[in-house]
Amino acid sequence: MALIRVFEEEVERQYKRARIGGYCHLASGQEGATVGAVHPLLEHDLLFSSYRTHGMALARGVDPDAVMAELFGREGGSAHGRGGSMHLLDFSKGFLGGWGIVTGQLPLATGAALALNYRGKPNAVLCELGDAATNMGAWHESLNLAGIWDLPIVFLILNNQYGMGTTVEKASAEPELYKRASAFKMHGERVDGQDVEAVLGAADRLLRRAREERKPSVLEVLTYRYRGHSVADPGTSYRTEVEIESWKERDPIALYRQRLLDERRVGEAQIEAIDARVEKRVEHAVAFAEASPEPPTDSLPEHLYGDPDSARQFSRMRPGSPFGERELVLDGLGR
Amino acid sequence: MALIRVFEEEVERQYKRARIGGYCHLASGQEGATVGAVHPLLEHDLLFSSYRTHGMALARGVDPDAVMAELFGREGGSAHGRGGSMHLLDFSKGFLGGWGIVTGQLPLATGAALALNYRGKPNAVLCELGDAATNMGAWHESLNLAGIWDLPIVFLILNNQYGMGTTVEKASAEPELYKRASAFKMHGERVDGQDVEAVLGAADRLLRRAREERKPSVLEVLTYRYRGHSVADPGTSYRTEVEIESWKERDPIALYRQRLLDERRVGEAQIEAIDARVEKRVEHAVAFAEASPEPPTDSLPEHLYGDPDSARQFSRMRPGSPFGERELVLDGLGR
Amino acid sequence: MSAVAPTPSFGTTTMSYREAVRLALREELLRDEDVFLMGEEIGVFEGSYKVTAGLFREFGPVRVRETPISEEGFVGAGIGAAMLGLRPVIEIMTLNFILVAMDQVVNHAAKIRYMFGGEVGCPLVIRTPNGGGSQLTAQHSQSFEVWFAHTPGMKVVAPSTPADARGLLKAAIRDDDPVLVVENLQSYKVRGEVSDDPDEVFEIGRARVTREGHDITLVAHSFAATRALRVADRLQNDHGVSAEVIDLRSLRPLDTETVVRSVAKTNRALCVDEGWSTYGVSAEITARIQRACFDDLDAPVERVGLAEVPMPYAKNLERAALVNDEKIEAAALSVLGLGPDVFR
Amino acid sequence: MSAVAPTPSFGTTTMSYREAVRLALREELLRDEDVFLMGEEIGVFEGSYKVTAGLFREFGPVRVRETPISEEGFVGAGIGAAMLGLRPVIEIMTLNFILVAMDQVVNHAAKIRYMFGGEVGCPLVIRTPNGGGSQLTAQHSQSFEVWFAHTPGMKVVAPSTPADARGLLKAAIRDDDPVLVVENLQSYKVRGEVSDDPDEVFEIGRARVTREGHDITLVAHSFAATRALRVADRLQNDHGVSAEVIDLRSLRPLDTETVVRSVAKTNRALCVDEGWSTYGVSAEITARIQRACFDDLDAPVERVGLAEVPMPYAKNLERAALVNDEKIEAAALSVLGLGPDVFR
Ligand SMILES: Cc1ncc(C[n+]2csc(CCOP(=O)(O)OP(=O)(O)O)c2C)c(N)n1
Ligand SMILES: Cc1ncc(C[n+]2csc(CCOP(=O)(O)OP(=O)(O)O)c2C)c(N)n1
Ligand SMILES: [Mg+2]
Ligand SMILES: [Mg+2]
Repeated sequence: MALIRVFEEEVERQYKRARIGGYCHLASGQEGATVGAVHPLLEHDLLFSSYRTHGMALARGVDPDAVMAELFGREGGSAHGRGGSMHLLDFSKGFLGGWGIVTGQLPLATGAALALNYRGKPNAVLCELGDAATNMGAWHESLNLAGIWDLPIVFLILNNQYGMGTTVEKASAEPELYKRASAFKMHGERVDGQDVEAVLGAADRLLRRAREERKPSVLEVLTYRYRGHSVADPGTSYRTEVEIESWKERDPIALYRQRLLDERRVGEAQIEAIDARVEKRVEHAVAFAEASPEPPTDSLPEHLYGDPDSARQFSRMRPGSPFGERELVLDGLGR
Repeated sequence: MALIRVFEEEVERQYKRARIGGYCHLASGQEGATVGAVHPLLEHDLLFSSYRTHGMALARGVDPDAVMAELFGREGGSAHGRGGSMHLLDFSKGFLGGWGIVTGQLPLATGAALALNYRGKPNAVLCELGDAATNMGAWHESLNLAGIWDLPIVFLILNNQYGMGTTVEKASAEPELYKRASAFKMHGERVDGQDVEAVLGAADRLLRRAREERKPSVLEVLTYRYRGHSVADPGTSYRTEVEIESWKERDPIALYRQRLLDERRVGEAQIEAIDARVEKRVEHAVAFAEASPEPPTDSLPEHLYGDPDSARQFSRMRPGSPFGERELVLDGLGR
Repeated sequence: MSAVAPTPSFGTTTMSYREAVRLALREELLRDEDVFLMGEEIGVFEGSYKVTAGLFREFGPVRVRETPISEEGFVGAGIGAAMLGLRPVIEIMTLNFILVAMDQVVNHAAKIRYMFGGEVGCPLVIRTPNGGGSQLTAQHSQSFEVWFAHTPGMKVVAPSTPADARGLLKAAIRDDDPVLVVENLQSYKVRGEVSDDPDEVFEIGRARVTREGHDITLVAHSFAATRALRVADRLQNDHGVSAEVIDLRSLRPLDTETVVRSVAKTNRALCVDEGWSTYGVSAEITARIQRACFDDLDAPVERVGLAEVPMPYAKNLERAALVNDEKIEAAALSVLGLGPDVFR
Repeated sequence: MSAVAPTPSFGTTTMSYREAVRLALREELLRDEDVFLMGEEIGVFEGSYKVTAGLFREFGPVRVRETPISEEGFVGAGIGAAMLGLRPVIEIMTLNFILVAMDQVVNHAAKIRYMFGGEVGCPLVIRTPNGGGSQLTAQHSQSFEVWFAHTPGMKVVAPSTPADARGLLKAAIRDDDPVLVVENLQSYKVRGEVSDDPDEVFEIGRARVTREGHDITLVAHSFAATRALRVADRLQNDHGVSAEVIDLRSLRPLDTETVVRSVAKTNRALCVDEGWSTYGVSAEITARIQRACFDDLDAPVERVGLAEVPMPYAKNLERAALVNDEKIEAAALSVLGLGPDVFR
């Protein structure tokens, strides 16, 4: 959690220095929800997320260097600088993105769970989405498929109270979002996202259920983002300072630390050591990102197609082709 | 009900004689559901339906002549021969179609209900859909909008047990479809569609609620189609004769007649009179359709755009236009 | 509704494209009670790109209706409301998101009037920004308005100037048919003169010669038309080339007549498009020019478009992918035989 | 995978296009355990157009997965499964219904590999019938495959013969990228020879000269290529015109080379498309021909397409709207200067 918090604070600084561009969605305040939900994933489990994905990636163990380099748009980034903030991915870690269309990742995650069943794998999929995403049709279709096909998937709603500036109450006819699972005869429950251990317990239980009973479920986690929807949004026009402050009083990192100290599970010194390590780690990530080269400009056409025959398939397209299309028919196709 | 039954039997005959073409979806067996639901509509209420729409149109009072002529593809048809079996419409009767994309009519009906509210009209919308349609995303989005916006609409599920050849249990994670309303904190209920008076009572109640309390709801009507999904489907590969026969034993027309006779609400003679009238009416419709002219072939470009300026807007498009596009730039644009 | 020049009794005001769109919305909301706005975050949040700023406060939640994220649902709701005679103006946050509502637009809005034999219409407007240029990457940088221009039953306009942004949006709102209005993200900051006449409405389907010239015709729409004008100046200043620039303004209907008249004079044409060229807008323009100007052309019609890849994030890659003034200039010189053959 | 002619040791079997598609599916299901089919009513019901008849019985519900009506959901599920290395072959009942899944195809399938810098791929096939001709009306008669051909990251093939239906579908299934396969409804009953070699796979991106000629080139894809062949015979028999016919077979990649070679010889070209021409496939073909064959052309490239209206129901209106042999013939004669100018 500490790493995510410090990492994202650094991201905001770097964004202001214009070393990061595009849409950039911070999740400060949501660390308890994120870490609690992601932590119980096992090695071959799979994770999908929305565009608010830095914390998700880091919690899944994606290298902070690769994440920062991606945000910097560098070749060393997790998507080699092609994806940016919204499109992180680390296949080797079972982290399957970072997706920008609201609810677009749900059908994909459903398909990944189907693939696990198809291959007889004992694993499960965790698919994160926002509260507002539950109003999209793809939510309904994905949950229905997961239900009828007995797929090992947990749909994780990070309910941070707003979809951009719209409250859950205004957007969702059933604002207790976990109850929407009942439209699919599916189990749904809600947990306090500021309490990382509560989230962890619930996620672990539902992921086990997915792995062992091959049953899908919905886990709604109540949380809050301190910053605006993206770095472009001050986040103040649709909510009050009082509201923001009241959530900060239940900051998931502070709460957890206090509990650990109260219960004497760690001492101050250990926490300081963690903070120091985290600072270092983030500094290292920035240094790595700075040192990582930009993708070569002439690599523009690379990675478009992956089939080894693609270059040959496209080789006869050239005559009469327009300016701008020629990237397509260079030999840069595929990897 | 009798009119619909006899009308559709005639439609099937005419289809076999190739006077009707395209997709043609019969609803024999569903008359109780259809008439029961549509009957309580008031004059300025609105009705939307799927492609299985002959009965819906007739129940709403659309002229059988215009319906048959539409099926024949004649200028005297309700859509002047442009729409065919799936796309009946009579704006003057508040019958807003006849739509071919599964669930496509739901957002439209939701918008019509919104328009009623916008204009301060005291009326309501009835929107029919099939059981399988509840698995589409547009179902979810429409009900959610109706819920948060307090729209006067009743979503009428004609649950005839199958979407083409797929059972409700196989397609829907929650096969008790009316329960899906709970995902929107919406009232939902289920009624026996073979009992026309039961349907009528429920529909009347929910439509009143929509008109008076501006509250949406779901009415699921259990029914059955005797024929295949469309005239092209024998309807036997995915269900048994036994099943079909068991439903026929509870034929909505026969049941209602028996009840009327048992309760001495009508006599045999009256029923015979109705049957005779219905036969005549359908004969008349066929005669009308036969006599109605084909749309003039050179009317092909008409009705594409309705704005009075359209012809002028398109007038400069002509040079270099391809063969096949020229219909667009003839003066046939609009009405 | 054919006033093209401002009525003499009215002055003009300088404003941004964004302000011009807002002005059009406000004027039409005031003019016609049947007009209402609908979209995500267009109310309290004032719009993702702040186009609707102030309108929610002025007109309230019924005339400026905030929606959940459900494009399919509320685009369809707009169509249904339009069938009953209302005039919904829907904002899709960016064109990219219209893909989830594609069925409602193409299978419903565009088909309604014809499919029902003219018995009911659909006076709907969908306005939406498109384009790339801010590192928004693959899922947020597209310009596939050509797909709607391919669809009979739709009208598609793509204004490039503040005056057009207002005049064509107003025309779209008053039009009885479904109209898609695309507003390139890069156009929002473009400034220009806009008439103070609240009834200045431009005719849909009329291209404009935005610069006269005699050596080559540059044909473009939306932000590419802004670029083309800039490049024409450069061509004049640096190469003594006199380029005529045509801003299409409308893709369906398409004003081929104006394009053809120009090419018949200049004998050379270059089509510029912020989107992908292959199967794109410029393909159609090219096909029509080659046919109508077969005997006039001194060189093949050429095209410049977006590199045919999903938009990459890295700044240098995005810059390399986008159409820019240098590419257009090089292409124009190539068409004129005055520079290297960039088409090879 | 470049075998074009059947290997000598194998014979051929005459079958319908529909049977050839089924054969390809069956062979690939047998060959590769990662291949599975998914779609509405493809199991017990055996497919709305009976393409998958028998396969459910043979391969069972896991390899032949029946879905509810939820195109967005199961197309997306196919993409997700493909990201993990499976090879889903999705049937969309007709192309028209893909509009509800458009976001999954365009914003996801087509973008995945590039957007993630090549770290993950999407070996997905979507096969679907398109086209009109059976009075199915406006919402069920479309041919907008051009939209996918406009999308970098997609491949689009459109076979017209049984051999191609099998050989290109097999290629699509074995390809590591997302491929859309369009099968015109009218093609299903076309009969032809298909090789008995289970490994006959045709290369994607290779057009075929299906008839040699020297007076004019007819360029078409899918069922229009079948029509073009028929018309070429008529042109020969009734008018002594020798028409060369090119079946594009693939729209993205597009084999411009083969088209250009032909037009350089015949000096005249007519593009035929079952879909709407404006902003359609034929616009791109025309644009490329006019550029690559600028000095070869004796007449402008012309196009024949579907009347630009939503498909009407009435038989006479539908007939008038559709491309047919007579229209193609008239257009060809017009291009040749041998008949009235049908383009006016
Ligand atoms: C289909 C679609 N519509 C609109 C958007 C623009 N958009 C991006 S994020 C967002 C709000 C999402 O809210 P929520 O699901 O609650 O997630 P959060 O941002 O709060 O994490 C919107 C409207 C989009 N990306 N995709
Ligand atoms: C989006 C979409 N997908 C598929 C189809 C093809 N289709 C037409 S009707 C139908 C079955 C619908 O079943 P149901 O909703 O139960 O209605 P019923 O036909 O039983 O009245 C299907 C799959 C379609 N028209 N639209
Ligand atoms: Mg949220
Ligand atoms: Mg049904």
